Amino acid sequence: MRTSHVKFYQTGTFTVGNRLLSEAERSVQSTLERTNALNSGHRACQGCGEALGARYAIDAAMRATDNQLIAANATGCLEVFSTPYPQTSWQIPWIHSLFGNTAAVATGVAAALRVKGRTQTRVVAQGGDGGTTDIGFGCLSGMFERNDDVLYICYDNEAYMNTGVQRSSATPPAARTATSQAVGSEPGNVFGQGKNVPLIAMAHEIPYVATASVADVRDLETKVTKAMSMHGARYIHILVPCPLGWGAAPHDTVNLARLATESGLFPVFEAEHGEITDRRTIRRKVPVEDYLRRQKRFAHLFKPELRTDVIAQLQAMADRNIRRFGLLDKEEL
Amino acid sequence: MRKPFAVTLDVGSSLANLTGSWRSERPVYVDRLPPCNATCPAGENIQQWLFHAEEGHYEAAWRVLTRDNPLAAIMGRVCYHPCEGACNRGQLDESVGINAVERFLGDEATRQGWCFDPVTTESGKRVMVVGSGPAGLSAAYHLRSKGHGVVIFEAEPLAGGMLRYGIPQYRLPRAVIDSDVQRIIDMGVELRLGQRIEDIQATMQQEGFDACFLGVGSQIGKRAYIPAGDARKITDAVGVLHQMEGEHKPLLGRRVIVYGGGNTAIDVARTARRLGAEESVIVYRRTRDKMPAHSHEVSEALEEGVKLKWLSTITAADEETITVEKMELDDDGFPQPTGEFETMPADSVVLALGQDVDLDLLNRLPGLTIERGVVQVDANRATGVPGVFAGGDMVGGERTVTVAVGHGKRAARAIDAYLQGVHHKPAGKHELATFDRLNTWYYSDAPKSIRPVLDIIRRQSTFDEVVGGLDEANALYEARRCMSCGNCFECDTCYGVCPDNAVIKLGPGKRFRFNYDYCKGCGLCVAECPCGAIRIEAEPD
Amino acid sequence: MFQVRIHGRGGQGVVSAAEMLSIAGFLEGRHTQAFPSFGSERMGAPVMAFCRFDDKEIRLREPVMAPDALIIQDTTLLHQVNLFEGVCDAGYVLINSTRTPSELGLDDFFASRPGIRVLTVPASQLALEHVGRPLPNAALLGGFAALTGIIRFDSVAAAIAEKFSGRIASSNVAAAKAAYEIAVTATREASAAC
Amino acid sequence: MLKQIEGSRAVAEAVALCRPEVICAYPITPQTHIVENLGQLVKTGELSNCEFINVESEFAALSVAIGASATGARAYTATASQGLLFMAEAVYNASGLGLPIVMTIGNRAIGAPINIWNDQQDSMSMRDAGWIQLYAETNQEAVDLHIQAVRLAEELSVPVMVCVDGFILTHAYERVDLPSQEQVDAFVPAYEPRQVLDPAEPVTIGAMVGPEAFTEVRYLAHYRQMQALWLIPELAEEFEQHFGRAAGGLLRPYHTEAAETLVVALGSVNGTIKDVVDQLNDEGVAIGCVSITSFRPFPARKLRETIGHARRVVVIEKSLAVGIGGIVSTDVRMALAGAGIPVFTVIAGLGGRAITQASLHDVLTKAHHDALQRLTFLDLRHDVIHREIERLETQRRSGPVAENILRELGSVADHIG
Repeated sequence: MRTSHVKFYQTGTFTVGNRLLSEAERSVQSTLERTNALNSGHRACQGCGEALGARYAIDAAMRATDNQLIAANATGCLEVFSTPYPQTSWQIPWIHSLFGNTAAVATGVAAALRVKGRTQTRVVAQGGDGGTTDIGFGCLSGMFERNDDVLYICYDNEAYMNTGVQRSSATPPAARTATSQAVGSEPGNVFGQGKNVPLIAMAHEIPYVATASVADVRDLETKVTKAMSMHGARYIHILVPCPLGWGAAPHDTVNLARLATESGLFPVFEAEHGEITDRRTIRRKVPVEDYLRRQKRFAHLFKPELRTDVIAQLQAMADRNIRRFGLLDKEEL
Repeated sequence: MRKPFAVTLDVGSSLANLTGSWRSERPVYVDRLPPCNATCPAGENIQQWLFHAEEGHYEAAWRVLTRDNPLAAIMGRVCYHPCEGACNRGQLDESVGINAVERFLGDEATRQGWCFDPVTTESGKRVMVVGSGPAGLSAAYHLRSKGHGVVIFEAEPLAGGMLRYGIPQYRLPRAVIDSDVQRIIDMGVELRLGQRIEDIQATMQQEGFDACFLGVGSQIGKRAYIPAGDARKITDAVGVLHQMEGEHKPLLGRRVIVYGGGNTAIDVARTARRLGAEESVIVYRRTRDKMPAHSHEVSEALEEGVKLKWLSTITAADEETITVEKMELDDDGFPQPTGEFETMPADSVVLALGQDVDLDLLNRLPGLTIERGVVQVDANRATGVPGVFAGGDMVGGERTVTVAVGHGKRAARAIDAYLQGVHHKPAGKHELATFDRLNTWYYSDAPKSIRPVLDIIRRQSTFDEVVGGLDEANALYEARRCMSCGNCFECDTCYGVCPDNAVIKLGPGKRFRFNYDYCKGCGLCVAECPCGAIRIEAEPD
Repeated sequence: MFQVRIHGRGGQGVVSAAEMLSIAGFLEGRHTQAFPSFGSERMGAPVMAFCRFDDKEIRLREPVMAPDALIIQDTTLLHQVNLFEGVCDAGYVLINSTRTPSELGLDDFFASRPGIRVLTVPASQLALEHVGRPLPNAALLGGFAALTGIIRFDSVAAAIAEKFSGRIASSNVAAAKAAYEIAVTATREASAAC
Repeated sequence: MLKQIEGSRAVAEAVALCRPEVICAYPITPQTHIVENLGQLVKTGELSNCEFINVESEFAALSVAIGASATGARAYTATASQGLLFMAEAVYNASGLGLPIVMTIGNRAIGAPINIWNDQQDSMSMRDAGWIQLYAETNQEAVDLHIQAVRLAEELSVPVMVCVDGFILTHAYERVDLPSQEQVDAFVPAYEPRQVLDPAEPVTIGAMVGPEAFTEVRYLAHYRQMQALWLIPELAEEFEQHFGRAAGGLLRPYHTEAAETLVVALGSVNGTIKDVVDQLNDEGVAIGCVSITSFRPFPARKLRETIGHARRVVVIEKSLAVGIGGIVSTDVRMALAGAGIPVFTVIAGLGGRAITQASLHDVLTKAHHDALQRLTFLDLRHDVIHREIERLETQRRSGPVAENILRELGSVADHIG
């Protein structure tokens, strides 16, 4: 967002930490005291964006709640890599029930806390895009509609990675997955499908909806902190690149998230009670091609022949986001 | 069965799972040489002093700076700052205004009355330094700070050498020289003004010096043969500038022709304007972009009304005119005569064709080698004579104040080793922190601050300093534009982006350590490190 | 055991009638059991409900196959559903109608089953008068008490008061009372005629 | 306190007396009246300190209960039929996590064809889900079983289903003795969870367990249920001392001692069976019956002790294992393994088909004379079946079976039986 506490502190303005800032203004992730909600020893792949996003988000939520936090977790990579018997990586009270019921489980936790008078303890539900936008969508919508006191965080890596990279309703067009193969005349996932859950969440007119990515930890933390300062149903959708599923280098995870936002393919914005209140403008606009080229799931757009037509379609999606969410300052348009 | 078996687990237990075994490559913290440091002729640790300045710790910054160069206020005015040319930030937006921050620190030292650390242990050794120019001052400072007794012999009545007698006041106010010199004197360095050394060895023996540093400036202007009707009107630039320091200012007339394309030519041309010349024309045989003078000085001169006539050589000088021949550049960029001539009005012609060092004092020093007008020294600035070292203009290479300071420092280190009976070996250098190693996303867009410039009327009529200094806020801003290329500035990005919490933060000033028990070797820290201070390397077998 | 089956249409309070009947029996210290033959019937569809009375625990869960009494809330059902199926020979049939059984064309049936005592009461009309809505169920229970004598009117009134509240309760009790009076008179006349 | 109330209301009041802290409601016939009543009790404040949550599906209903239970709240929900199947995944999950949730099942058939009337196919489908299953014979027992279920669930950390026949019990007005709040409070102590989501003592609940420990986890689930085999009678005894009436227990025998023929059944049909047993006894037929209250855990030993002397056993069950026959019968046969006693299966009351005394009398008489087939569908209309089978054999496009049969039979309310 445009909250820039570091205007004159150019030395690493966008870094995780900034020694020139006062302690209070530093990111949670830069502090020695950060809680490492998702601790070392988890079994996520090298360079896992979801592991990163989850620690960013939960650490921030823990700081915002003075560690009085309970998490419900959907089935998925995050659950599997963090809690294989006999070890868990979580440092907070955490429950995994099923793939599609996480929002409801969180509702139950919140209800129990309320009835028990433990109102200082707050609830976060978290799941991947499959558990959120597909199988868990009914429970999610119910939780939104009742305005239950839950922050739901979706870690979106744009496919079912846990089961071996199958297409979800968050998979972008043209992307290759195991169930949207890069074969035929229109290789990869089809155009004209997919579900924009942040916008659907907004249609519930819940108090807070935001998108974020692992490329901007300060923005992410600001949003989680803001969400935890509110009550009622809240939703944060975080883009977390997956080296395995995207066919990208493990060290490119943060960079890919950055390119997704800087190209306009993944708009970063905030909304309250159904209305967009802010958006994170693009700093250094890049063509979608820069983003696509680094991922094997889009390799068929470049080899054996360059599919300028498909790339243009994806660019048009990015351009539409830029117009729709106002991602570029006026003079840059 | 306190908790349900297997289904319910105690928190944080995954610490028992050492995922470091997954790794085939490992990240390693490194320090790379930032291009500013790499190019500084004085060997300043620029990035380090900017680091302190970024936090507003100006005295700490100044102390780091003066560890290598005692003349901060002078450098901040006359250094041609090759560091800025090399600065990686120049590839992002504009280079960091290092020189401006240096000047701010130098001036701040004077304003705040900061002194160099007093010498605590006297070595008992004595070193004579010949010349109080930048090389001599630098050598004296470094030798004194190592506890040696130092005496500077200066032929002129005032200290500073070419700083004073070669650089116009509007670029370097004399008070600045005085205070930087005084700070060195205050360390216990003895300065003997007006003492020209005739016989080095004799002096050393007489006064019991254990070693000697020669730092004599190039104070003799090179002459070119120009058929002249009236030889009086042809002077040389060094002479003009030297004369400016005396009581009798040079009389150059209304129309002054300066012949040459170096910085000295510019200095004289601008001095001439200030002395009242209506026309001050630089005649140069090649084109403007081929001039050795620094571009910004040429620009400043043009702003002040100095005119440039390039692709021209002076072939004759008469009482009121000169004759120039038009030149053209050949394929190799060398000027060739065309046979076309024209005349220009001229009251005087100042030759600025380079300078030589007066090497007379070396005549009686056996073992010293002089080739093409310069003293031959080794890497430690040692001459062939045991205990005699030399630096600055005398030893060749680029003749700038900063180079001279660097010579003085290096020679002082070698002399110190010599006095201890050992041979000085310079430390090895880190690999260069090139631009491609940076992740510049993390630096916000911040254009360079502009130093205030004196208004044009006063620049044409007075010798007031043309370029002003930055105020504190601007200096801070400028320091903070530094990207800390190649060296960790504790931005916490590696600590943040590690999906495995395998970076251990050691606390302020202590940087970080990898926890190889958990590091899976994904390389995210390497890719995201803004300043290129992490390297990925193959896991050892 | 005394078994009652009530026929009507969805929205006419058939189930409530059975429930009130069971409450009335309960208030007299008897074991009673009321339950609907429930479906997903909407307003207007034919429905029925059952009620059993006994002096010991009622364990039987089958629908009332052989009712001792039938309550027919809506005469339009007469030609659609086999209402009289299983009704006992000495049973009672109470019909919500302003017309007589003869006028309803039931003479042949009752002639073939001379043991059955049949009575019509204008329950909907009474409800309209007293309650303001043509809901015949409470009124019919008043008639039922008079016709069968198996339960006291006071118990019926108390059951109505338990099921409803305020003016709805009192007006329904009044409708039931009116039906009760009509039935008492008719029953007395019928007895006298014998 | 004696009341003449609807079964659903009685269950709701009993549940309320147990002081649930989170109630999740999603409507499905015939469970609706239970949650409607509970909603009312919460809204009026008669049931205080309770969160009543209207959820968007049965799957969510049990999921919310899971979250609440794991956070230390006493959680309750109710469902039936399709709803139970829709929450099936969560049913297994709740028991796998060891969460002592109590859930009422208003037993109802499962479609297709869609059918809202009573049978027990729904709860039978979840018999292996790790929940304790208790079947109520009357509304009084439904009340009493709910009170016992809360104790049972929380002592063992196992969820419990209380199965109540839809309509037949849920919609029946009967006399029910409802205990006082003081009595229930004395019997059901405050919930002391075995594990709880609490930042003061964080735990990870719901880990992924691989082959190295999964068998042990499953064994322990079995072990806990087997513990219920002694805890259920113990609670029933304590309940009787406390409330002055017998309720619950593993099973309930009726005229079994001298019986040659023994009838086994679950739920409300036992009332009708007892009436028929009385009739047959009066006719000189040596017959008795057993009502199984605890179907899971299955009281195999207790059952064998009770019916092991019979010449034959007839299981009357309201569910069908398509392709083999009875579900309860299979378990009864296992309990009687090696005893050489023939077990007859009578599938009855499917989709609300009335189980009449007359039909039972007929089928039990036949059974007593060993004239019954091992698998019998009570009151099966052979004429209808034969016509449909014929249609199936002669026409490729024979059309939907259910609709074909309905067309022949006319509307449901035309028939009383």
